[in-house]
Amino acid sequence: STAEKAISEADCGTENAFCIGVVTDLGKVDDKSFNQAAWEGAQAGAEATSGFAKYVETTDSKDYAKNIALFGDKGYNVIVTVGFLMAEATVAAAAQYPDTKFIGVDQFNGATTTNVTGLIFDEDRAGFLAGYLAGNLTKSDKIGGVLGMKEVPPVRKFGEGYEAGIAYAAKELGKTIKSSVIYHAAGDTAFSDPAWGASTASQLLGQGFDIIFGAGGTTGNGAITKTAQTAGTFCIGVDIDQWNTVPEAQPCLVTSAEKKLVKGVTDLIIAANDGTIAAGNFVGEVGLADYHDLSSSVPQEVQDKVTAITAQIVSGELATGVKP
Amino acid sequence: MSALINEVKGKKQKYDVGSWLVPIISVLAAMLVASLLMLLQGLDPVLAYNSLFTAAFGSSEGIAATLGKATPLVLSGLAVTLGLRAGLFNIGVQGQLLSGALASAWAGYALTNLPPFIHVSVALGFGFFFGALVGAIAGYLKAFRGVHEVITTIMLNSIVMGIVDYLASHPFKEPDQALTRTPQIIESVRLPMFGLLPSGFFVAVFLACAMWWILGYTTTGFRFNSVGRNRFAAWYAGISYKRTIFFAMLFSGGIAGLGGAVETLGITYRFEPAFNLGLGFDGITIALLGRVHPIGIIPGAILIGGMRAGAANMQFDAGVAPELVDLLLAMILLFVTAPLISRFFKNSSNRSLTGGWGN
Amino acid sequence: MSALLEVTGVTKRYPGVVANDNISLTVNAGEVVALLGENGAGKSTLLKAVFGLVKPDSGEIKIGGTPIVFGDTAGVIARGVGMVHQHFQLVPVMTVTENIILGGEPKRGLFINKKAARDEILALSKRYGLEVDPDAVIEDLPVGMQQRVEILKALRKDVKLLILDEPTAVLTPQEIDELLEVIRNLAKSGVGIVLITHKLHEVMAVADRVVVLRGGKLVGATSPKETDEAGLAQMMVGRSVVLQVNRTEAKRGAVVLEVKGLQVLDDRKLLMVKGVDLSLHSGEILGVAGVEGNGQRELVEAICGMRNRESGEVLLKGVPTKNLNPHAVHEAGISHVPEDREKHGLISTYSIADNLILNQFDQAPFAKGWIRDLSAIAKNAVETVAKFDIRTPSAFNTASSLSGGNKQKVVVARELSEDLPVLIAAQPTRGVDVGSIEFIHNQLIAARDKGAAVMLVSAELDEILSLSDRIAVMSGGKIVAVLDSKGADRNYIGRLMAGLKE
Amino acid sequence: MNSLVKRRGFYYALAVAIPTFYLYLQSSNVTTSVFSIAVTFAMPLALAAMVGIMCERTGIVNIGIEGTLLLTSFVAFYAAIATKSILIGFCIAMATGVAMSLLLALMSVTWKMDQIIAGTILNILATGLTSFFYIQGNMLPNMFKQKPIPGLSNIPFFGDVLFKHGVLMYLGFVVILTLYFALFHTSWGLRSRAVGEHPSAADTAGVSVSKLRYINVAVAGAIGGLCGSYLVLELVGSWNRGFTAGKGFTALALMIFGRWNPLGALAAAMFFGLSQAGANQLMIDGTVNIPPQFVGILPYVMVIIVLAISAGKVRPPAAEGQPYEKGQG
Ligand SMILES: Nc1ncnc2c1ncn2[C@@H]1O[C@H](COP(=O)(O)OP(=O)(O)OP(=O)(O)O)[C@@H](O)[C@H]1O
Ligand SMILES: Nc1ncnc2c1ncn2[C@@H]1O[C@H](COP(=O)(O)OP(=O)(O)OP(=O)(O)O)[C@@H](O)[C@H]1O
Ligand SMILES: [Mg+2]
Ligand SMILES: [Mg+2]
Repeated sequence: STAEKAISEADCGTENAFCIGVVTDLGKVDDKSFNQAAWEGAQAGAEATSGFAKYVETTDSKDYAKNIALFGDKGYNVIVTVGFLMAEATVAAAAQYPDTKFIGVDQFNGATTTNVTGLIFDEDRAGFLAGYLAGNLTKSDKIGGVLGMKEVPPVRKFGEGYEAGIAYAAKELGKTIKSSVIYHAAGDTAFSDPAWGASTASQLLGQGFDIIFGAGGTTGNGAITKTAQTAGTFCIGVDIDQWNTVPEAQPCLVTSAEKKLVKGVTDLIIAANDGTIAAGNFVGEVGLADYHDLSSSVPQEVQDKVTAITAQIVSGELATGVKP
Repeated sequence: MSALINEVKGKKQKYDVGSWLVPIISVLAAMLVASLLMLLQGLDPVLAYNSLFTAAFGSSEGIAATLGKATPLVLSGLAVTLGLRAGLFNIGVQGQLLSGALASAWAGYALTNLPPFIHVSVALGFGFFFGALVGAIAGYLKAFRGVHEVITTIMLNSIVMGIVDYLASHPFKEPDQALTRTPQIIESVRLPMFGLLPSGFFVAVFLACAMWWILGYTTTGFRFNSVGRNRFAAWYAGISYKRTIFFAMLFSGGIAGLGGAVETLGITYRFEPAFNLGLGFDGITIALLGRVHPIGIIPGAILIGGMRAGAANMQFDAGVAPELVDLLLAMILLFVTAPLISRFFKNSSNRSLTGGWGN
Repeated sequence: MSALLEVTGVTKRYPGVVANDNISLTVNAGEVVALLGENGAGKSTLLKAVFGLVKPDSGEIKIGGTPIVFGDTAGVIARGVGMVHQHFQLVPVMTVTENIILGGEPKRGLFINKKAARDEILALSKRYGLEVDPDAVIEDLPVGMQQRVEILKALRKDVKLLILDEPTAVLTPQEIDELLEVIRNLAKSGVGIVLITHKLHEVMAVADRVVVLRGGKLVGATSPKETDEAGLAQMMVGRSVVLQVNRTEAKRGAVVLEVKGLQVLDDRKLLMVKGVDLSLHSGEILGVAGVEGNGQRELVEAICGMRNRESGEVLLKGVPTKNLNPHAVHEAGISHVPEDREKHGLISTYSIADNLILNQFDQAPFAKGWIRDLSAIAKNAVETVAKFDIRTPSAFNTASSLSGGNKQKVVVARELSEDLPVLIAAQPTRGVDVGSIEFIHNQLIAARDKGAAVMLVSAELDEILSLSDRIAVMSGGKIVAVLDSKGADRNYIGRLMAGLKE
Repeated sequence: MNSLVKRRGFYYALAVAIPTFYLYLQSSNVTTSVFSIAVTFAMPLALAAMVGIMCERTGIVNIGIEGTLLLTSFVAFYAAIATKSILIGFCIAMATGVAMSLLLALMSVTWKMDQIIAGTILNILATGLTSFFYIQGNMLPNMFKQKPIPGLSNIPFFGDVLFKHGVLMYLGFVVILTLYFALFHTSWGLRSRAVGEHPSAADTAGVSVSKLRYINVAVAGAIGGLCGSYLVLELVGSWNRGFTAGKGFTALALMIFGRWNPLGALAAAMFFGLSQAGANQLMIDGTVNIPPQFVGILPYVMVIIVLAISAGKVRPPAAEGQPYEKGQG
């Protein structure tokens, strides 16, 4: 792993060192998704605090505690654990390492422990905005989504928010828009089956759907990559701004339904360094990513409407109607 | 005469040096090749191996973790082995294990009024039963409908995955919890640790010994072996091919299901789909590494368990990606089975361990 | 002009055996050379080397004056060598045509010219008077027919040298006569022929020269003019062999096994046994003679519980045997030496010891309840191996390490060890050498003398004639005659077998 | 025609064609779309099954198909990026497939190893190598684009379903049809099948068993390379760890389901593809509200039911899995 050279690894656990450890979920730090974002956030945090950052990748979900302990035993100051599956292991570890601050990405922290901060996001809001944009952009009035497994809460919230946003736009525009969200059936490949994502996107495109939202690891990436090959379509990425992480999708990638993970992690690390980090939950920002090169394809009035709605959604003024 | 008999019987237990040395040399050779890969990436192999093996075997916690990992591997290896002995290639261990894991988790949280000992037995029994059920479907279709077990077990893996996901995310889901998982099993049904050793490991080793004894010394074992080697002659000798196939698949599934149960009751304490991935396919590797011998599986499982347990430490200390373990595994299997090393030892047979799809 | 085939100083070692030890041999155009020797003497090895299938350790093999290259079977075939192998080299799921053209397919463009191939087979079959159906699938054919296909395969390219490794083992007397005729004609037209057979009268009938191998060494050469069958046998074995079976008069007892109106279907669901009535007495050997494929196999399998009965019944000591599985039939008191020893008789990766108790593995003394008694199994093995003269370094070697003759001894030993009232032996000496045949024959007679009712099914008419007390001739799925063996006429039975009345 | 009526496949085809035609009359657009997507679901599975058929017809069991697909798709991706040419990427992927196959042949033909182990080694090796050397953040220079075949693509229904794909898909069809004809109508096919059924029969007829096995396994590897390339260079356009998601194992089942016959396996794969596309369609239309898991397991359940009813006693090539020892038998 790359290390920030401001201080050396050997200093971790000593007075003047500030060390950050990242424990990934089953994925890898280069997964173009939240593991990667968390690691980027940790690196940025290390930079800002002149600290040192390091990661360990989990290969078996039974190893969460062990992997966290690798950092805890070395006296790391902050440990970032990634993914909702690690929530319990994080809380348990927090009790064991009271001097370490834990940041649980995507983990709702219901515990009273004082050294855990859950970094959570309202995915439904991001999904809502994506749906709203899509509703305003569609020409065929058919909008689709190719998602991972519905049983995974963020995926469901993205999907339902997306549909709510489409419905909202449709009502506003006074027309009917068909929206179809397809979830990967099940199984161990739900988030790693790009071929399924691509074919399923094709199926939607073939039936006149002109905007595809891909949300579900590389399965979703397969869908937006496929969409990029059909002229006159848009696709929407997920989690982080996928403009750079899935460059293949650039021809259609109008935006991404973003959870500002990198920023959230960075901010929390800085707060931990300052001693201002609060236990409990920290709701990270959500929103739509930049339009990048497709900005010109989004009419100014639509951009304005999206900006307006974003303000309402983020402030909570407009509810998505999706149950948590 | 009796001296002759004793000599012959003794011969069975005597192993030639090759059978010990070949695996050891294979592991070393594989590590050597992997070192080159690490050097290529500018990493330090000595540090990596040191950290890998210290983590896996260097402390009592490490050994406990290793054995914990080895436990389901032994059981899934045994499941594959039993199938292969009867001429069946059970690729469905993954599905059987999952269904056993879910069933035992359910028994572990939903049945709350049982005395602890009975509760543990019932939960293990549920695991066995539901694994066996999945195995038995494949066994029935093979024995009585002639449908190839490789097809059915592959299909059943996906089917079980779907059903288990559904159950864990709807009827059996932990209330007020967004995740796809069951509630935790109650305290009293958890498998205890003997010091640092997980009791599940003893279950696995006991089962391995039991299978070794049954296959080698009982008429039931003789039936399984006979059907696996020549089912026509077995039938001629009065062994029901269909029944044997059916029961072999059933027990194979049951053992796999038990693997899931032991994992649930001893390690994870609940069912969560992502917890058990990959164990089924590792079972195939381990069965082959152990030369389709119930006892041979144990060292193989410990080795793989250890490497998996130490992989994160290796990454932490030496920056080596944990995937290196897969590469090591592939090369060990290659060196053990290819006549690259074994040809230097007499007696090391190159016998076929599996019958392809043929039986 | 050099000889057609020149083998000089060929040596081939296998682990622990010298299969061929410095063997030299020539075969000239137009002559028939018979190669004799016991099982394992090295005959097949030598000729496989000639065909490019086995690589000799030293020595040279020349065909038409030029040395052959090991592994280049295609080249050897191209030089006009045809070989009929000891074990069928036919692909069971393919047709006769496909099997014959394999390796030299007529083509039209990229594809096989199936019509040309078919026509070629028909022409070939006509030319040698060996009738076959070009479209039949091999596995549906009786073995005699399969052997015909093998022979046609070898004759397809205009052969100069024809190698025949035990071609007559599965043929009827008539078919053998036809084949011997083909051999004579080929020799007349200048083809050189090497013939391996265990049947000495065939050697006497066609060979110009005889070469004998023993233990891998060439131990002698002679010609039918200079010696007789007994002389040949002695050269092979190195001692004198009793070719004629010694048997006393049968002490025929009560009827033990009765077959009534039995009808049986074959694998293709055709009626193969068309109503057979038979009775078998204790203390006699009933020989069932017949051309293979006339229902004998199905008859035996139906009696022994290996095949469903369409109608009719089988009574053992007056009790119907209804439970149709081989083991139950065995329990009821019928022991059976199955025709296909590799498929049904043995588990070849098991030890000889386990094979010797295969059908009693769960009974005392070999199992105590659920647990197998390995000592009892070992004791039985050591004793039986000694008693039945099974040639092996250890009773705990795998059965696959045995020669065919010794494998057969294992099966026979197992079936005879229980002294059951009925013994059904199907083709018990097929492909077995003279020494082992002698032994197995004596065992059958010993069983009879102990009071067993023995049914011997064999395609070998001489075997039937020399062992049986009564002879049932089977043809077209029916027993066409039951004769007393005393004074039975070989030719008459041959005609009955061929389906000719009188 | 007469022989057609006797063929079982003819009735299967009818059983699909009649309801399809009915559906087509109901909603031509959706029916066409479902079928053309079914083809994209089916092709990788069918090609992967061809890899199996090529090997097993000559008697080599190959359970390393998954590994072959994984590694070849990986190589196709990075080679195309490195050389900036998808064509070169495709060629290198085929070469990689051949190389993997040669390893399989070395292990199973020359070293006479247990073939299931040999295949397992390929699988683990590919998993390890690809995830160890994976580097993210690369992008293909371009992809094999959809190229409707002039004329043919205008045929109603069939034009959309079969003739509006990319070149690798067309190549896939060519490979499958060629393999079918080659296997049953050429001398190569006759010899290959003979080697798979009874190697010593082939050997004694002058056919070199090892050579043919090496050749066929190598060609199978090339087909694996085509399949991997199709997945990455035509269908998806990006690569990630675990990219092939178990297709190589499903293909094994389809190969057996299709009775080791290229057209049979293609039909089996189509059946599978249709179930998946159909399952998607149910979700697109939102007409039914059954849990996605149950929709998802539908194809697998169907395969089992069909096989259980038709009681498919399948017979694999007889010599499969057994190393051949020259001069024995
Ligand atoms: N593939 C082999 N591997 C090892 N040893 C072999 C092999 N084939 C033959 N042998 C040895 O070579 C000797 C000669 O065998 P061969 O098959 O030539 O005998 P044969 O004379 O043809 O006997 P038969 O009458 O049984 O056909 C045998 O005794 C055996 O020990
Ligand atoms: N692979 C092998 N390894 C060692 N010995 C072998 C091998 N194959 C055959 N033999 C030996 O070769 C001898 C005869 O071999 P062969 O294959 O000709 O047997 P067979 O023809 O079935 O026997 P028979 O001619 O008696 O029916 C036997 O002694 C056997 O042990
Ligand atoms: Mg022989
Ligand atoms: Mg021979």
